[in-house]
Amino acid sequence: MSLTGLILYGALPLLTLAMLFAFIRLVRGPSLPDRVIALDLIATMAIGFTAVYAIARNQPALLDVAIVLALLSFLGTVAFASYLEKRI
Amino acid sequence: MILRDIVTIVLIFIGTSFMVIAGIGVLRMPDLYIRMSATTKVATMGVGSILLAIAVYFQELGITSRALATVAFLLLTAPVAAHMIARAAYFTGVPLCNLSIADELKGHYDLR
Amino acid sequence: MSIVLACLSGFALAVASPWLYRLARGATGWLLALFPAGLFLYFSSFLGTCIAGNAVYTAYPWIPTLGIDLAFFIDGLSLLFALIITGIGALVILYAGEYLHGHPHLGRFYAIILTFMASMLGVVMAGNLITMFIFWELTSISSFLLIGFDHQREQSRAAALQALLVTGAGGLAMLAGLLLIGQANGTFALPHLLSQGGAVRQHPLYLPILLLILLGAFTKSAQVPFHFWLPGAMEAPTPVSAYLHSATMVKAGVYLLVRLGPVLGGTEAWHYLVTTAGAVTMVIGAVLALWQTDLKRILAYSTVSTLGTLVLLIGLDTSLSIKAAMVFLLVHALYKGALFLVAGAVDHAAGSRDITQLGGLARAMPITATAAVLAALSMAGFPPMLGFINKELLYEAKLQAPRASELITTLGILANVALVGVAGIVGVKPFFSKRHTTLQHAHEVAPALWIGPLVLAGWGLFNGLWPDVLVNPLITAAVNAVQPEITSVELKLWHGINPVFGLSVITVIAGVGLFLSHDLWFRENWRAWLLQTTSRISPQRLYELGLVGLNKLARAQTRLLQNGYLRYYLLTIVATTIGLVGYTLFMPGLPTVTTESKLDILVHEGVIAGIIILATIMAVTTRSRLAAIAAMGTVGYGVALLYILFSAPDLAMTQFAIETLTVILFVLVIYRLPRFALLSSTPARIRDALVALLAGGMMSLLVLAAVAGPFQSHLAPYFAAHSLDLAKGRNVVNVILVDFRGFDTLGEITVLSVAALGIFALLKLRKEH
Amino acid sequence: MVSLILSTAVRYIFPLQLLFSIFLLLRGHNEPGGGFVGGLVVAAAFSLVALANNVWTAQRTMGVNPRVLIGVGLLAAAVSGLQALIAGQPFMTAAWIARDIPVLGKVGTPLLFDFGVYLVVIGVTLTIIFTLMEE
Repeated sequence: MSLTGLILYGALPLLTLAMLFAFIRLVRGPSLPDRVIALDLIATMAIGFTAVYAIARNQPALLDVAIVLALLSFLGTVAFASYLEKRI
Repeated sequence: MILRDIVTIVLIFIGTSFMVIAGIGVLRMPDLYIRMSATTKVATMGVGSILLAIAVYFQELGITSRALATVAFLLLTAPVAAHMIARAAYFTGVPLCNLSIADELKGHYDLR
Repeated sequence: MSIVLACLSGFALAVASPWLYRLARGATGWLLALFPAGLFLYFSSFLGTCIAGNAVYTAYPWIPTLGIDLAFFIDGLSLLFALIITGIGALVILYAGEYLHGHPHLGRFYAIILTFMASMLGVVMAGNLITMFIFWELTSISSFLLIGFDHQREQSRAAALQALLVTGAGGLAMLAGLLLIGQANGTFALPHLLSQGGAVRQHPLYLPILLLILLGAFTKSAQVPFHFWLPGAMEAPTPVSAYLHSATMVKAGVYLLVRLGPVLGGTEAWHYLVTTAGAVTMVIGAVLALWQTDLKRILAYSTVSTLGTLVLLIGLDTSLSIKAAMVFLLVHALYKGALFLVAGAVDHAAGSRDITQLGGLARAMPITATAAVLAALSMAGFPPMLGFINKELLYEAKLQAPRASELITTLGILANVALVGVAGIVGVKPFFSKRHTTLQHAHEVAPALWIGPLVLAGWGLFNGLWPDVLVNPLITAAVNAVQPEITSVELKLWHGINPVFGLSVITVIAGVGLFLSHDLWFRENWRAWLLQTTSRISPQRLYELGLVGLNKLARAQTRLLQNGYLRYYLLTIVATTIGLVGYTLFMPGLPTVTTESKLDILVHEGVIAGIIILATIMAVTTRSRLAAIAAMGTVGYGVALLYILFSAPDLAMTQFAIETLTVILFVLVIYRLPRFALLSSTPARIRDALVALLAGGMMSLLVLAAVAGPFQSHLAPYFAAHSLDLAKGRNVVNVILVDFRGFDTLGEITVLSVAALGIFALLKLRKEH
Repeated sequence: MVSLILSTAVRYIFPLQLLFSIFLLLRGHNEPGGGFVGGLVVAAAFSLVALANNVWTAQRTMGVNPRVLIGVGLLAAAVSGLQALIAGQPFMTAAWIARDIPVLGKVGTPLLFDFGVYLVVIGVTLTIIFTLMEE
């Protein structure tokens, strides 16, 4: 089984499955912070997904996307948090 | 499958399994605060190991340094984000689950 | 070169005239009148060449690509018109100087009237259809300005607008016709058109062309359905009515018909349309003229009737009828111009234009009275006057009309009887009937006011007695220009006793009888009844209803489309997009969406797509705005992942960055929005859902169609190949953005900047309120 | 309720983000990146500072009013195009410096144009975010 095959049919489906779980939490999440966490988790998983896909397709350029995502994803969480605090 | 590929695939699978555990954790945990502990720590570990896989697989200075920079960066931002959300949740009165024994923070903050 | 100067110098003088007026004050009228007089002499120098039958054509390229050049073409026909325009122009300007003496805007009046004269000259001398059209529209505009000269009065503003709308609409139709003619013949140049006129007649679009041109001519020359603007135009000061609305501007339609006769004429359609329109206008104009009380309105309606006769003669299309039309053109210009100026003098001196009050002014205004009588005689067609010769010619032409000559002759007699009556009412009654109202202060008017009428009426007498001195050559030149076979025209005062003379005598007797019995049949109640019944179905009423309808339509349409609700704007935009995209998509010829393209997507791609769809549904159905934001965040991340799957790092990066900033923006905005409430009713929500689904469906079909079709773009390889050597960059996406298509990006960032400034202004503005 | 942890963390993350955005901008020609993404990253960085403390500190750290950046950016982009006109070529033709600059590699007007885009994007995003936050 080649490396890419393993990844494409092994790792990636699992990753997207995990993403689905996070999304279910986002849908069900009773309070807003739950949804925010789910979104943050999806973002982290997206970083993972990009990195794995970079290996699968042997394209180091995709790594930069992962960096940008890492830089910015936590900004959303902070924005939600500051909004929540200001509203009370 | 040379050694490099084997190590990469092992690291990737470790990372992916962490991710799935994080997913399950966020779904099954009873209340917000426990869920957060699951997601933040575990997910960061997962991404960390995947990025290590990249460093191992591409073996070029430029790429490895960027991969390690991302890991460092994630290690820096994830806890801060988790902290902020927990703070906001606690202040907005997100309840602890009924199983929790005690709320050590009660009384320390002048909740409006 | 001199022709262009002659024609366009009018505009220059028009611009200078307000300052000239400030300098020369009272004498400006006399000074400015010299200019048209000079032009009159200049144009009569062309008489020699035109009689010999050849024409002068000079052209300067103006818009060569469209085949439009500033061309001037003088032949007998345009010469006749040019002489009328400049001759009467001089007298009218002189007259206006005195008539409007002391008026605050007299300088502006001179400017507009000179602009009109120059543009009228332009119409009759234009050698290119489009140049003629431009001058044609200029005359409409100057007529609008002149009718509405006394703009304090509401009626004059309404009349000016009415005139502009009717003639303007006709002009628009005519433009379409002219363009089609130019397209059919391949050129707009007049001499070329006249020489091979046949091409348009065989052209499949001949009928629409004819209708469009006729529409333009009939609105300008006030033929029946469109005649109502002419009596309305009497709101203008009298010199304007004398000049524009009797002698020159309303004849532009007649000129157009005669000029394009060789191009469009000779067919059945031309004959029937033009003749019937002319005959109907002739009769209605004459009948209505009898029943008016205001001096100028009587003259206006009689002008409508005369225009009808002219159009009728052109419709008959025999060389005799064209000759009769040319003579009538000249005669009418002379006596109608004189009568209008007399009406102005009477109004100026006696203070009223109502014929029921006017009477016995001859003693007080002897010279004006003589001019009035002479003009009236010419109008009625009494022997020594040119009008008599003209009436004879009219009857001769009508008798020999190719078809339905009896009907046309009887209608002609009827109209002429009415005109003789009108001549009496206008020319004779105010001066010689016993005075039964208190108009003592009537006094003879200043010389400038009676020179005009006297010269014009005198000219009618002189030409009547010795026609071959001036009239014959001019009319020969005019007729030759239009009729191919050169026929020398000899007008004689006396043709001996023949049926035509008999008809003429009958008409005169009946007319005089009509005039003398004026007080018998001219009952106020009859008049009121007639005007009341005709006004209900008159075109004037249709015009007013049309305007009201238009306003209502505009209001309804605005209420519908601009109702201030953002969602309706969105709805309209989306609906139109679906309509257009749908239409093109299902048009035949497009690669149909092949359903059997095998689905070779991998598991992870499927899951991501699933997550995107679920997140969208959640975003739409959730009741909490923040949940919606989170859901949209997921959609954004999903799409970015798709970009990664198709290995487009640049796009993915931008998408992630945009996603995060959008979340921030939403959070900032949400903070200020009111509590979440379900505002729209369920049917509205269903409708919106439907439109959304349709839009989504359409877009996906579009993508499938695009993918299904054979994709052979030669752009991608070009950019990929040249990205390195030309633009020295390996990242093709950025190279395109910055270098190859840099200009588009420049546009985009400008749009971004303007958007940002707009938002800044809106937010800042809101704070002040 | 400014969280001490966040503002200290931001004090470390902020320079990293700026550095990375410059990195993205300069190598945009050869690898993924470019003016647009770089600008967005800087805008995110400054809005993070604004979220962590308050809008006025963010504006002070930025030093220049974002609307000025829009103007300067557009000017830079236009100038990079106009220089071709001055040199007699059609508008927007690129002009390159002959020698390769060690770090950046080829440098030329497209880079200036990219820098213009970079500034405009920063200006646009921050104008909107700062105006919203100022209320």
